Amino acid sequence: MEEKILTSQFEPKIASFVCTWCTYTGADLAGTSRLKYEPNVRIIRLPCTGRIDYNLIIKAFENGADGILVSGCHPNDCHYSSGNFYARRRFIVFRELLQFIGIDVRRVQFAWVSAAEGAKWAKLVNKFTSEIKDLGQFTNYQKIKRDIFLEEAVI
Amino acid sequence: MKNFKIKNDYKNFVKGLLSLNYLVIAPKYENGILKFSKIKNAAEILSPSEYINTVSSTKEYFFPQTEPVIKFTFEGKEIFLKDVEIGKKPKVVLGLRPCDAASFSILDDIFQYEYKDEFYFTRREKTIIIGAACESNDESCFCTTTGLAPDSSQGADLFIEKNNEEEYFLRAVTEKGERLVEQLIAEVEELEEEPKKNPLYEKIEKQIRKKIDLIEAKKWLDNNFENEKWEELSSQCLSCGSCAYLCPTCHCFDIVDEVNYNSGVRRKNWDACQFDLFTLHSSGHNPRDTKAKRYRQRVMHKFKYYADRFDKTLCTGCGRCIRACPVNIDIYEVVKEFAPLVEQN
Amino acid sequence: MNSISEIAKKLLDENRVSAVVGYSIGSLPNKTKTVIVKSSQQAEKLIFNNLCVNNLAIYLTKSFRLTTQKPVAVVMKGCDVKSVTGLIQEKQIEREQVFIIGVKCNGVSEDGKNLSPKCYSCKLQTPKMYDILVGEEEEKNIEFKNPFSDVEEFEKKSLDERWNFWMNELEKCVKCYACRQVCPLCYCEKCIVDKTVPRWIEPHTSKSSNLSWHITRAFHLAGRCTGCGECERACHHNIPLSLLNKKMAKVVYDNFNYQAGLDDKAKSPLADFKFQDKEDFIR
Amino acid sequence: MSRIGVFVCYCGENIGRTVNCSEVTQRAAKLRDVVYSVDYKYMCSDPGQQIIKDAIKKYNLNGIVVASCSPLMHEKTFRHAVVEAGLNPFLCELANIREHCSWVHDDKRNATDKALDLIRMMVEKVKKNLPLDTIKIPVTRRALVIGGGVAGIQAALDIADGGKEVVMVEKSPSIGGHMAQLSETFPTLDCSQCILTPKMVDVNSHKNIKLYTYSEIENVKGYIGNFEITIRKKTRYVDDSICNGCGICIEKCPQKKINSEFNTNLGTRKAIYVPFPQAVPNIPVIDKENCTYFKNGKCKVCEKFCDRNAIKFEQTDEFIKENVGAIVVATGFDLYSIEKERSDNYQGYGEYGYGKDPDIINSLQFERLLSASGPTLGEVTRPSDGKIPETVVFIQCVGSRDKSKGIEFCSKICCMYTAKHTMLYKHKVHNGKAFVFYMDIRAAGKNYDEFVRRAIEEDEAIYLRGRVSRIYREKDKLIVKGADTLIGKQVEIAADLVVLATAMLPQKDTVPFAQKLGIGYDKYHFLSEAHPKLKPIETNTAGIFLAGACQAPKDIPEAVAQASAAASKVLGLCSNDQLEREPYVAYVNESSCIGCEFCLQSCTYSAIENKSIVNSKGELVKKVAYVNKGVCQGCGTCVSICRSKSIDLAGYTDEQIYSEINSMFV
Amino acid sequence: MINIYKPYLTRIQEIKIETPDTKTFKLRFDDSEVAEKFNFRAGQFGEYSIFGEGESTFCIASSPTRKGYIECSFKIVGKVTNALKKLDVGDVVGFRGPYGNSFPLEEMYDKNLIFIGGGIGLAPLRSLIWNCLDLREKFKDITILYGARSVSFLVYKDELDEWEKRADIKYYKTVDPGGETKEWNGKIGFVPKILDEICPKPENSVAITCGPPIMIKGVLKSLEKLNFKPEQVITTLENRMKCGFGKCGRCNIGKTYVCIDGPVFNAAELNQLPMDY
Repeated sequence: MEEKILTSQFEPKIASFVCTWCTYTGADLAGTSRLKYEPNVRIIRLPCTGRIDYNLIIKAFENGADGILVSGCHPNDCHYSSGNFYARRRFIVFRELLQFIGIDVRRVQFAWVSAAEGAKWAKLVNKFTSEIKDLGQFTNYQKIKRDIFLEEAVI
Repeated sequence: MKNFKIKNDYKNFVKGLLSLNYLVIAPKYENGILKFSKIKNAAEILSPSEYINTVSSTKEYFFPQTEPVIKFTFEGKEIFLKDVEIGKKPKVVLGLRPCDAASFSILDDIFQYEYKDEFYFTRREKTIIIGAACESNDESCFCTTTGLAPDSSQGADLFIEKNNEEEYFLRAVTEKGERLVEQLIAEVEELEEEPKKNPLYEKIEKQIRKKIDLIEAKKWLDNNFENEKWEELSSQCLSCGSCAYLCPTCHCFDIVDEVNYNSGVRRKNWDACQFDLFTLHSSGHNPRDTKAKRYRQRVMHKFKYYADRFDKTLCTGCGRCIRACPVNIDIYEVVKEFAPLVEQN
Repeated sequence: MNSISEIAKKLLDENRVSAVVGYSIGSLPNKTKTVIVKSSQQAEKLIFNNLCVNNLAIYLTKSFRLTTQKPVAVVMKGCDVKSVTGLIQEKQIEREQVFIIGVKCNGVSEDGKNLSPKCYSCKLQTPKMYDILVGEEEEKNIEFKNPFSDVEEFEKKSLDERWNFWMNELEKCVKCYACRQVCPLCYCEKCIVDKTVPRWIEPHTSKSSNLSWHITRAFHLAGRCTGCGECERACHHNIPLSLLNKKMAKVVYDNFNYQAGLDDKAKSPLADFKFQDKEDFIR
Repeated sequence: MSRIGVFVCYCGENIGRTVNCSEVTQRAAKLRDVVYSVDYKYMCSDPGQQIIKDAIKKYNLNGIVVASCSPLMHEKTFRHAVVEAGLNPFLCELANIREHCSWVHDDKRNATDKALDLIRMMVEKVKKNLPLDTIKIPVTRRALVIGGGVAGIQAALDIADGGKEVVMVEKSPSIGGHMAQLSETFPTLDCSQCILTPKMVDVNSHKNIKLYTYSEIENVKGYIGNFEITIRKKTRYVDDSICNGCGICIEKCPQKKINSEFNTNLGTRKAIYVPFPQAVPNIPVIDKENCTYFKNGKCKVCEKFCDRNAIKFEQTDEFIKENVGAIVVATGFDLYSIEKERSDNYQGYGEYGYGKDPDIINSLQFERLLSASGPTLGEVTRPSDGKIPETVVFIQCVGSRDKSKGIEFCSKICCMYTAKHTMLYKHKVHNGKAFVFYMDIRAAGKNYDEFVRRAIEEDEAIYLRGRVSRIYREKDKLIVKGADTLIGKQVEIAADLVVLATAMLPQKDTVPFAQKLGIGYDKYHFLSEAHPKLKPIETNTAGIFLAGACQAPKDIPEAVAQASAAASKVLGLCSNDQLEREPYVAYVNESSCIGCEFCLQSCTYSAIENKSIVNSKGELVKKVAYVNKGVCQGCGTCVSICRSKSIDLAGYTDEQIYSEINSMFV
Repeated sequence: MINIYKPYLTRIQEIKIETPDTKTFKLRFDDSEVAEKFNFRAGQFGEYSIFGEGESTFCIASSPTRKGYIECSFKIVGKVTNALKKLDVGDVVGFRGPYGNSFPLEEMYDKNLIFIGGGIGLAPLRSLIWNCLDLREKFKDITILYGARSVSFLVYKDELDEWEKRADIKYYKTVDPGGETKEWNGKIGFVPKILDEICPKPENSVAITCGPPIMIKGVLKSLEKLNFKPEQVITTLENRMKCGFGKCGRCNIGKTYVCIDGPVFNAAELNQLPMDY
């Protein structure tokens, strides 16, 4: 496996947190429509974008994610009427914090994908995957994490 | 033991030290604070006259804030343990003040009591401690109370002092220290006679807060487990734990597991008795449920319990906890509450 | 002479408060000591001077949380009162539970020499809310500095510069959590870092887990931090925590036109939303 | 440790074509805590399900991962199967390797690896799943209908006819609402009162309907199936249990010149009055503001003449508690008031002179002028001098679709009723000329466009496409200046009467009312449905339904249809003793909750309340959040907002998500 | 380097569900050499761990006379015990130990022994009881009094039956008032009260007690009334521990470390300790 990473093109690891009512269903639609997209995304299904706290994203980065895709219902379409509004606010603040700390916020993409937008989902995944490919591996974060298990301070 | 004069200046001596295969740790300004850090070249070194003391103590080089004690991996249904390797490279810790150097002679006792903690001792054995006498002090210092002085070499392998001609010389305190100096013969020369004491040290000793009678303090503590004072003394404490984290002798820790999907590590992490979770049972019962009890534990541990078991005070008077306390709880003042000053001639 | 101690004496004698939290002479030349005075005999300890940096609002939360019906009196500068406002807003105390001895303040100092950074641009030299006000002296003008100038300056740095800066700073953190303990708004009984199931933030110190903690701290204080600077003061490794806090305050102000600690009826910005919140970053 | 079974489905070729299922199965078997792993062609088939059931028993499994299609497709199927094998259904999770994997990827290697990743994540998640029980909520099988307009009446009657009790609350002295004020209705021109009155009477006499008129909702507590309503019965000063509606009090009341609200201030009433002759209930009300006794302390003429002693000057507001399981909100609309000075967000129409000139009226006033029971008994006359108007100008979209005035929506019914007005006017004033200024004619509906064509073609209404810029008086006439955009010219019409088709807005005070109920509203304060397409009747608070124009502008048939729909929802709800809900609800860790109330503030459903924790001595220790399981919908917003993670969401706990993240990239 | 933090790997051989919140594991060492060499004394404890979850402290509940395995009983309260509860036969448990002092077995030879246990507190006593029963001839009368808050909270039910049947033991069982079932044939009442009823003689006797703090308090009082000298009363304490060998600094009561100076104390030693810890 490791050799493969070295020789072939960099394949980013992308974690995705989506709401079950819109984006998950939209991604299902992409499937039923047999739209093809990049295989780099791993989806975690949640009831609502309102459930997505910042620490899920930190944890995903700690676990080696190169990019994170958060998606839910369009404004006013939220199954729970306002969960996505809370999420939107949370991300306004959180993105600024990441940026301030020196994390490229292009690695964290927020999107609205409705249950009808299977095509949008496929396009989004492809575009985001290629963007992360351009940005390259998130070595900054992976380096600081790796300290723990491999490079124990030998002192 | 022998004494050695440093031939050229202090920086040259450090240069010599760096040329040996040691990791050299010494006070250094890093990201705005003075801290014991790895020295890469002699230019970075501060001479003993250039600082009072570091923010944090040197204990982290023997008893790190976090330290893996065992690693494990999961393979299918099996678990494999893997030992942690430490102390591969010998170290020299340079420029410790007497209050820091002395901490090791204190900590050695607990880390080998009944069960020997090899994580501490491997590092201890692989490390040479070079102390440096104090050339200045501040309002927090109170080492004399704990039986130390600006020029006491307790706990060090080698000790740097100034003679009365303002020249630095090395005092070999242990054989381990002496052996190191022997490797540095280009930088030092052996002194025939005992150097004359520099009056500076006596002057500093007098500037330091007056000595408290710790024997009396212990007597009071022996009889005052229950006392309203504990409540009063601790009432403004914020349980922030800064005192314990900076203390050269505080040694409490927690053992915590961390895991990835297929591997993990068991760690020793520093802990502090001022935290309310420190003694919390999972049943919800907490034997030290109030700040008064926790603060009592802190003072008792330092000035009584440790003395009961090892006949030593678990405090070196470095004053770090006093400097760091955000609400100015001053352990010197606390002890003074129940013990008199030692009459001085 | 000292009116704070007279007021304290009176309050305690009249049995109106259970304790008076204030400042007294410290054991070091540039420090004052915080004291909790419970009897009028001790009240004369109380002082106020330009070394009274501490934000005593902390003594209204955590282990100091009031269990008695009787209020506690606290000596407070205008900036400290903001924390009380926050605590009322977040239902941690009721206004009646605290008797605010407001002091007029001409700026305080951490080292006896320089004005504390939090004092520049102070608009609350006289507290907005108090039960009694002391300090007759006239307000001196404190030099005004853009409170966000350092944030703005920092934002000009490149991504890598910022990252490296924080990695260097956060590497120093020993996870003593003093920053949390001294924060009047970190009043949770069990902090998220002490929760073990699951453990979102690893307890050891490493760049990544320190980063995780400091992101958490900053984020949890976003829209709540009143800028008292106690966290940074308590950090013995001088990690510039205020820079993070100020950045959060700026984001909240720029985007939601909200400032913490001014209105005890307001909804906290992150527990709220507006339909027209910006979404230019959303695809 | 957990004993997880992994069941990999080929879905015929659907999965098997791109995912190497047998490889996935073998690799899954080696995952931590997986004790059994098997593949099958169609896992959802009976034999497939049987494999799962057998394995649960044989390997004593306590967690199931089915790698197959989307959980939205077959989660229920597999959970049902798991139950049959004696396992809690919530210990079964689906790894979506079809929609999210085999169907969207071409490369077999990648798809196979991804499938295994998805399975691993689900294995880790299911290990942290807890057995959950569906939530059962008892149902009070009664309903509350708020508002006694046509929508409320229809909903109440349908529910009552369905055999369930209804409490109806109407804030004015009579039910009937706006429909009772109308003359004739489009597109059939049948008499509004003739079709409404029988229904009003039905409401009053129905054994299953308890009617509170002149009453308002004071407070709403509880949740679906279990609402406790406090009704404020406002003081009528007439004992409705004694009064027989003889009307002698009204006849004798000396206060005569009070503007009649029912007649839109075009007629008068007494200080003791019923709003209109057909009012239900036919019980008068004393208007305290205008009553001589209340003003001067002397009079009580009505009391003297009432032989049943029904007048009670000492009466006060009464509070009544009612328990219901469902609520239908049918509070209706109000007309956008067009005066210049306003306190709300909208701009007035000062340029049209409404309120300054008595001959500029709104459409509801025109309805009253047309109505046979109106102030003019059906004769169309000018309010200023009683002259029959020979030229009437109707202006549409006054307020509606006008961004500059703050209202962007179309009020929907104005096109139709304006056409109706021109017809009715023509029928009464044969030589009259009706001009209509319009923006577009929106007449979608059964027989609607035909109706408008009839107004234009048969009744000769003159439609001018354009806006009116100004109206001013010149002696006897109102000069209406406007544009005819179709011919591209300014037009000027000297009119006797101007009728403004003003926008529809929700009732005033809808916001505090909605907050009482905990339901949403939009920026115009129309009440919000739970989903614009799929849940147009429901609100986001379970058990509360919408009917009529309180939600958006509607005409009568629409309002009635929605009312019946709401009634059927209520009847469906009330057909069970208990409600069953998926157990995905939030729960609070009371030991670490600190009561900052952030969750409470951010809960859309008001499902979170305060709870006091007291010690053994009964002293308050602290306040914590408490989740009302009946109300919580399980969005998890509170979980993210909680800083100390003292609130968690069953089915999507922090631990479950953490495990998924931790096993995502290995 | 000898790593004192390194646990032995053991494997669960048997699981018994004792009460709704208590389980007993029988653990065998993976390494046969360790299994052979491993020795301990009754009263000692160990640190049991799940890798990835953490360590938890319980006494060794089996008798040192039964070789080749150890047993532990634990109440499900915290993170680690909640994880332990989920384990199956064959799963790995880490074990460090034995730690602490032990019951002074040799000093009990030729004496009457009175065991007084409550709830899960029977676990350390059980180790000693079986130890004594396996060396029965070395001791005089053996009396066991055991109680729990209700019948379902009695642990080691099979063994209790066995003790009841044995002729060489006086066995009394009790449950707190209200905790009895219809079939209950034991006593009803709190342990100290039953102890008063049994009225054991202090002459040439040793009383060993363990249970919830409130019970221990009552039992100590009763024994004092019955004229037991503090030296004749032995108990075992528990406190939150991490290391188990006197380093981590949290289990001390005054200057006494429960982990190395204890966990077994006689009442005379106990009286020296500051009572509220």
